[in-house]
Amino acid sequence: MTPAWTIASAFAGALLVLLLPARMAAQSRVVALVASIIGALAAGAGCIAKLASPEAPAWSFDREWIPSLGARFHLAADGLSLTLLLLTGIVAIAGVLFSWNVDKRQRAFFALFLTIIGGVYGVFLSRDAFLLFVCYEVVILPKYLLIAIWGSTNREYGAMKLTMYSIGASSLILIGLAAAYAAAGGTSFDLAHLAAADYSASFQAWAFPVLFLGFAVLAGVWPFHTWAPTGHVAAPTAASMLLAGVVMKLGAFGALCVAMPLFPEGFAQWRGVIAGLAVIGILYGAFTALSQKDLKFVIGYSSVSHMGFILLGMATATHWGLRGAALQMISHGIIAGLLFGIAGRVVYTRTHTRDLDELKKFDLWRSLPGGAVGFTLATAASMGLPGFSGFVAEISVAIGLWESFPLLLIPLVLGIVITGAFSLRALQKAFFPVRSAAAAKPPKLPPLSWPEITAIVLLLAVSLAIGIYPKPWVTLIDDGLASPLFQSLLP
Amino acid sequence: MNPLAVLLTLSSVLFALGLFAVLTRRNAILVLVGIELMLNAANLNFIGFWRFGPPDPQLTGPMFVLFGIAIAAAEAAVGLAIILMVFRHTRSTNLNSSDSLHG
Amino acid sequence: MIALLILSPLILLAALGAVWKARPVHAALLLALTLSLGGALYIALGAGFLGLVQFMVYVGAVAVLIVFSLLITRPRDEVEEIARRPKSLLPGLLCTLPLLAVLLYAVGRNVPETTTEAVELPIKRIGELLFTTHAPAVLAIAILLTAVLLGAALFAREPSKKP
Amino acid sequence: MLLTLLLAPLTGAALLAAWRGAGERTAGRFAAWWSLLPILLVALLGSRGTDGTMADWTLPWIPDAGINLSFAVDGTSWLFLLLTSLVTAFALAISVKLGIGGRAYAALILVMETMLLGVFTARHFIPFFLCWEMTLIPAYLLIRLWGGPNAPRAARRFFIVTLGGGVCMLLGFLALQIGVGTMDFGKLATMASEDGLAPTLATAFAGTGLTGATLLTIIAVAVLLGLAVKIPIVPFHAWLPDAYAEAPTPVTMLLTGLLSKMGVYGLLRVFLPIFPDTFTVLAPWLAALAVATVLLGALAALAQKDLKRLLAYSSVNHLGYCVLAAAAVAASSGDRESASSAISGAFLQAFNHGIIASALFFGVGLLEARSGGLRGLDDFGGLRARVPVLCGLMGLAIFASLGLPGLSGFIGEFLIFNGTFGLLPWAAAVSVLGLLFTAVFLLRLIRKVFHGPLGKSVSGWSDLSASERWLFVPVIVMIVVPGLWPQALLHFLNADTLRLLDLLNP
Amino acid sequence: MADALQPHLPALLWWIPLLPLLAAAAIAFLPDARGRLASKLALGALGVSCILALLAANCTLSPSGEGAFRLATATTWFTFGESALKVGVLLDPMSAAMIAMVTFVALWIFIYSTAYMAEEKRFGRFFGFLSLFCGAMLMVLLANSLLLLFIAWELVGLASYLLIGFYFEKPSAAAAAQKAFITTRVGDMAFFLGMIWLYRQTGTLLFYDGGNGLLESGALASLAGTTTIGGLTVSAAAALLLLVGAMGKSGQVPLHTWLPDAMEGPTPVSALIHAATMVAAALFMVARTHPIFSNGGDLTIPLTATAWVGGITALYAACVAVAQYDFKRILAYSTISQLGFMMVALGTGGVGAAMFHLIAHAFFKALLFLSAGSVIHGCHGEQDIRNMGGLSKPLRRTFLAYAIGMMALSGFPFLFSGFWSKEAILHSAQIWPGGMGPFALAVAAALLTAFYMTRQALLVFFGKPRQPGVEHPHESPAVMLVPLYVLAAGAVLLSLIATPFWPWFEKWLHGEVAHFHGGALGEHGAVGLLILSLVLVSVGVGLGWLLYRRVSNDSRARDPLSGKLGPVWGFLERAMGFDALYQKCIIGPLAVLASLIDALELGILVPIMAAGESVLKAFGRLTGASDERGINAGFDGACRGLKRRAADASHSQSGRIQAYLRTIGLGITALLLLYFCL
Repeated sequence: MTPAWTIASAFAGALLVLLLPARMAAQSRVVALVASIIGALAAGAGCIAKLASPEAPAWSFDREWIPSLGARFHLAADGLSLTLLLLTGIVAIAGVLFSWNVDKRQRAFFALFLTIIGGVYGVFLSRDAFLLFVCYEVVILPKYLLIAIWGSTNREYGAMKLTMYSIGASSLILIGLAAAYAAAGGTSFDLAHLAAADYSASFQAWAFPVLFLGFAVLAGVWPFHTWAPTGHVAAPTAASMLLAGVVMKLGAFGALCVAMPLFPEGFAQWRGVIAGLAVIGILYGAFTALSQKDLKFVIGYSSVSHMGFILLGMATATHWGLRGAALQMISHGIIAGLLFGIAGRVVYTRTHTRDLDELKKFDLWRSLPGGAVGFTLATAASMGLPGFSGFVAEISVAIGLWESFPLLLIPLVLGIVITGAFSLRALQKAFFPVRSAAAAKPPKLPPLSWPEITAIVLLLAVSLAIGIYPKPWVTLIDDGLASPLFQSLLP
Repeated sequence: MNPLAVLLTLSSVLFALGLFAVLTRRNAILVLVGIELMLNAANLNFIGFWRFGPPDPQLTGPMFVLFGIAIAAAEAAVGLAIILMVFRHTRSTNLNSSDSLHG
Repeated sequence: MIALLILSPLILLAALGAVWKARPVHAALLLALTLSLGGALYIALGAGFLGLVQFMVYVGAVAVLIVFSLLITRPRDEVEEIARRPKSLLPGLLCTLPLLAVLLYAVGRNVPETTTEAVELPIKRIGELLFTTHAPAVLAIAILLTAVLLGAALFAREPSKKP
Repeated sequence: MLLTLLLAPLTGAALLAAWRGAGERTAGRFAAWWSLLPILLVALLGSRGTDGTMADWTLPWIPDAGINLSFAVDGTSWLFLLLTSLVTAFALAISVKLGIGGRAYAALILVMETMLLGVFTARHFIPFFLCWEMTLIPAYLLIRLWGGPNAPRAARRFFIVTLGGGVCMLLGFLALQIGVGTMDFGKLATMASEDGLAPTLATAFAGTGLTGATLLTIIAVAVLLGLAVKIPIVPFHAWLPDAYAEAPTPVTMLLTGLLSKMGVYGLLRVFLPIFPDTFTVLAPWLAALAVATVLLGALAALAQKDLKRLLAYSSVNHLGYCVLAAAAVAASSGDRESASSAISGAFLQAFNHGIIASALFFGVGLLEARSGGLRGLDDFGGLRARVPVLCGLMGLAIFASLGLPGLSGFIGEFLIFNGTFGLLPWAAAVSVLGLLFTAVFLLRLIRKVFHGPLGKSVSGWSDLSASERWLFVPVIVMIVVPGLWPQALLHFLNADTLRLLDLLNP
Repeated sequence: MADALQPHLPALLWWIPLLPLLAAAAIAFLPDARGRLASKLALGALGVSCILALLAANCTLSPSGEGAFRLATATTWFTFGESALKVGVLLDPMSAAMIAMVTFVALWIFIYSTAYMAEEKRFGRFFGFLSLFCGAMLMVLLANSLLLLFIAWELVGLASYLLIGFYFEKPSAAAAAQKAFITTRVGDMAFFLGMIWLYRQTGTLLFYDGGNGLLESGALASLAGTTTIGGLTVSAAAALLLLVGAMGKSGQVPLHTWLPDAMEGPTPVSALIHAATMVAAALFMVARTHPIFSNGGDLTIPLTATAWVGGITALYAACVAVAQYDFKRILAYSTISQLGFMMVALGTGGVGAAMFHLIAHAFFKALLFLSAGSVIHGCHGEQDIRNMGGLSKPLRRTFLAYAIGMMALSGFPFLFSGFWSKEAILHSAQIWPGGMGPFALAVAAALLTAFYMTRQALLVFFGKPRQPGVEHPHESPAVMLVPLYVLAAGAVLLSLIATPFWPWFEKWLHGEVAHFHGGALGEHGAVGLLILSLVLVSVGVGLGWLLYRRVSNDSRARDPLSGKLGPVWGFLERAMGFDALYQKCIIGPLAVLASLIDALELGILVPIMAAGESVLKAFGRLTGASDERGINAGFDGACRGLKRRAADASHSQSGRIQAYLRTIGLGITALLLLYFCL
């Protein structure tokens, strides 16, 4: 079961869903579930194999594709991509489970869903800039449709905004890649080849920011982050889970594995700026989350803040930092997925509001204890309490920061504290209202359904697993970071 | 004077008239009428060139006319059906009333 | 030759009417007239078979179809005042006249030599050709017509009550 | 064995979470009985002799950085394990008595117990911090959900402030991870005692251009901040009175009996051996703060009208002595006897205060339960005539708390002062005032609540029920026995104390 | 017999204090209903330990050639780090005499109480507390370790707290108890510090430990060796701290204010406190640690301080006692004054005299209190001597006992112990090289003592009843009277063993054999002193007799002295306004300080936190707004502009087929033209 199964399963699933006859539309979710499970299994198998035999050569698949361009269909899976694949698979499963009772155009919904997943898998696997870009673009349109058709609060706006940003970003990426391609001799898009080529410092000085920004926008770097909250809010649950959980990671992944390796010197020049932006993003997102009315907005801004950690980790250009960034990608993928899942599906479908003051009335703590417990744990995880995945990532980043920008630790403390603050605020207002504010008799709400429980437990379990026993994950990530791509970055 | 020339002139005028109808008529059906005229003009030419042109064992012209007529019939049928559909929606066969392609 | 000279003006007049008449029904009827005259012209030119076909298909089928659909889709004001709409008349002419001019100029510029001995259209030969050389085309047409038949029926049938 | 101990309460919590049908009381009872299991396990551990580690367990975390989840029990830890298991069981039992809680409540308390056990046994910063922070969520929820009218604010502030402190501590240790390459308490302590951490730090952070000592001071202060908030040391105690007053009484018992002890434990077991030199530099300041804590706590308590707030401040005052002792030890240059006296005293004080304070809060809880939520200093009066047993038992706790010889409170304070006097005589002399004021406000409590004519609200009260008396029995034992036979506790401490001293001045 | 006991002595000594303590513990678990049983328990325990005490004392009698008898044990109590803390019991003549006295006197007080407290609801509790009191006191006496002594000392404090506050329903009683505990605790803290100081200096708290003890040469040397703040030697500084502790417990000025208030307790308790236990403990402590006081000569600072404090206290209390009306209160002040005497003795090196006076005083003061109790009991709780009078006839038996006590206290010559003890004290004060100050004070005090006791006697027992309430007092039952006579006997007989002619007691303390020699009077002006005290007594009594001979019959009559003394009288009546002073200078400011700090907490720290929170919130709103109005607005604006342009462009798309066709047509023609023109 090679990692290729991930992509294959996703697209095959999408096709299958489309071919389902109308009367079997309900079954499309099953198909989607099976497909994503296969994907996750494939990724998991890859991880396990890698852990079992670290020395074994990484799986790779390399075929002639567009000879005239020198673009090859080149997939390869090192530890890093494997973990990210696994993350994607898990989030995908959870996403399907959380959208178990989508009633509107199920077939189309799941087809698009699986398409996105497939595209993401592609990005994480592809070792060819062109292929990577193509997969990257594959993700954008389905995203638009998902939000525009199944979305909730002013969805057209959100969807359009998201797409605008994405396309703008993609254009930057395109420019950057093209520049690199040309400068590297215009013979091959292979990432290793591009990274190996030596570009003039002046060239890198402008090419890097272009390419990096292109990716970073999708990673929600301040001040290009505003698409994230609006998009998250507008998107249907599964979509926002994908957005926050995986798609934003595409940006981070691209920045980490494409932009930085390609232009190490440019990176060296700009990392100060990046670090600054990242810290601003952390504080800014946290502060803004502190003042939001809509539960999903809170989560949206929290993910802006958390993505800041990823960028910060990258900017440190230390082994700890990069490791932290990668860990944070995974951790935030899980946690954000969980938060959105609960806020968007578990809570919203029952209360039909996400307004923190409205939610008070429902006294969810008593009317929906399962959801409250889940969300509490998720909050704990997201504020980086030890024992959850977030903590591992944050301390790794912090250690990296000690090595490179010790002074930035001061705002970081503030950031973490405020994260605690807004998480608590949301938690209190939404789930644990003051007795007086709460309805005398909490309204009856349907209890958690099994798919929901499964999804919550799954995600929590993963987060806890990473937090309590990060060894395997770290090993995998280090395997990825050991690849020649990054050698030029680390001192 | 040359009969072929007469024939061609006739067909040209017919074609022009048809086109005129297509461009000016508001009633979709009458637009169809125009189209029929234009087709006829084309057929007339075929016949003409077969009759006055060099002898042709393969009878290409008449064959064309034959198929042309068949197609025309089909086209008319489909066209009218579509028009009926539209009419059912907009209670009118006025082309201007159906401009949903407006940007 | 004589027949040609006689029929041509008639056809033109009828066509002009069909294009110009304000009342759709009249226009349709005049179209039928034009077509039947055309058929007559074919016969005169010695393509009797085609003439018959023309007569049957057009006058028998198409024209009738048009008239029927006109009767079905009878708008509130049947009368279309073309004169009332120079707005569309002008561009119409603008498009048509140059085209006509170009066509006539082309006709006038070079007319090929013509054989004047009368020829008769050999129906037998047509049959042969249809089922030998053009067999695929015939089949295609047949399919097409069937499709059209079904399609037209599908389109034109009253929509079922369920939305 | 240790793993079993750590997981035992957690298992209980899991069972509670899974047990959908459990009614409030059933769940409470179940938890209370379950909480006897940890006590049993701790007792078993205690039977393993006191020198060296009694049990340990390790799980590689990020191995290549030498980060492991390593836990181990030695005598001192054992003492705190005992405290934890006892107070938790006590609190749970009492929650049943007072009719507080339900499944979630009991489960949260059990989770907290696991985390506390973890803190007291952690041998590496990561597991230490892991458990340290994970106590926050349960504590927060317990205050927030079952607390009084102002609970939300109190809980929020408690959470944010302690979280902030925790983060500072974390960053400090991360710096050590970079600079020295380990966060293992043992390793760090050995390094510190051998040739100090400063040189290594200086080389590691050559970029900053700061001297090793400065760096070490910065780090130490950061770590100290985290501890100071938890203990709490003036002026980081601002969150405390509200939190203690608003929390439901059993939770207050946990807060004062256990959570604050985390701070003391960290100060003596973690901070002291790792930053000896820096601590020596800071000692005068810390001593000053400790004296301030002692006096301010006592004086503020003198002004309180609300029993719970009063006791909260008295907790501040009592833990001040522990800090004082720590400062004294830091200031000790080789005076082994004073130092050992101070250390033993601090640990004893922590332990005894844990027991006594929870007993006191339990008493207040019973008063609340009987008077329907009254707990003002002036709401009662003449209770001794109506509920003599309750008053007698509370009186016992009160006198133990004001350090009456023969009861547990005294030995700790004697040793602390004995140690401190040898090292920081003036601090000791001034803090003695604290002892005096303690007596003043505690006796005032007795006079206003127990003595005098019978208060209005008191009529028709019933004295302690049999079960309540039985609850008090272990408390009496834990108050009287250490007072008369301190060796019972010191026996577990001495070996570790000496080990610590060897680290401090080799 | 003594020899037979020797080997078991240590264990036996432990049991002396333990028995009452265990009795107390047992009684603590008895329900109130079983009060009788409780009293029996207490009595039994105390009786047994009394016997044991006498046996133990007996062992110390046989004067061995070398020094006084001394048995000191030491066992490790607990160890911290490497060092061990030892405690033990110590038996020497001093403690022997004390335990004998305490157990004996206390026993009779117990017996008395069984009747006096008979109708109390918490009868059993009362005896529990009494047992605790005695047990703790005995532990103080037998402790061979300053720490053990301190522990017992605090327990004594606790017991006194409980007993003084026995009628806790009375706010005054509750307040008195609290006052007693806290005032003494002030001293105790000093004691605590002193003890720790000694420990840090010498490394031991044992008194006698085979040469390594605190009171033995080595330790004393090191104490004297090191000097500390203000050039004091450590021993001096520590001794001063101990002195403060003793002042607190024994109600020396200025820490005396609690003692008069302690009258709130039941009378037997007052008797116990004033005679046997509480205050005696303080004196005993000083006597016990006297080597430290006198470490380095007879004129060490602590000794001088002791002497002066004692003198001042003696005079002060005597003066105040003159102007009191409450029966027990007068006695209380007399106690204070007598304690002053003892302090003088201790300060001036007359340990023997002090101990003797302590014991003697124990007897007659217990006697006085019990008879006072009997009187009050008889007068249905009346305590104001202005309302009494003429009680000598109805309460003859009580009066007899009282008279003996009164005479012993005021020092009637020759056959009363009080006379000889006071005599001895004055003697040691007189020969003290440190000056005549304490001596003068003591003399004045002695005179006043005789005076105010006479006053009391006259006002209470002579003249006519001044209140209907006391018209028909009833004599107390035998259970209460027997103790009186026993104690009276003691008060008288004790005088035998400490006369200058046969100073057996003195010698016993020092482990020497006492010989009778009549020439004792001849030595260094003993005669003069004898005469002086005779004069003092007679003058005092005479004055009293003159002033109070004929007390008018109405209760509202002003005291004859009050007129003569004018404002001074009021001053004295208010006990020289110490309470008011403390209220104004200590308690008030403390309360203010406390509320100030509380205000600080609520007014500064909490607001700081609140402010922090609101700042965070404000920031949040700011960034949120900047997102809305800044970034988003910019983006949306750009999009809107784009859209508008596009809308303009899209007007050409009329959606009319024919329009499209027309354009196509034009297009075609254009192309054709192009084609043909080219």
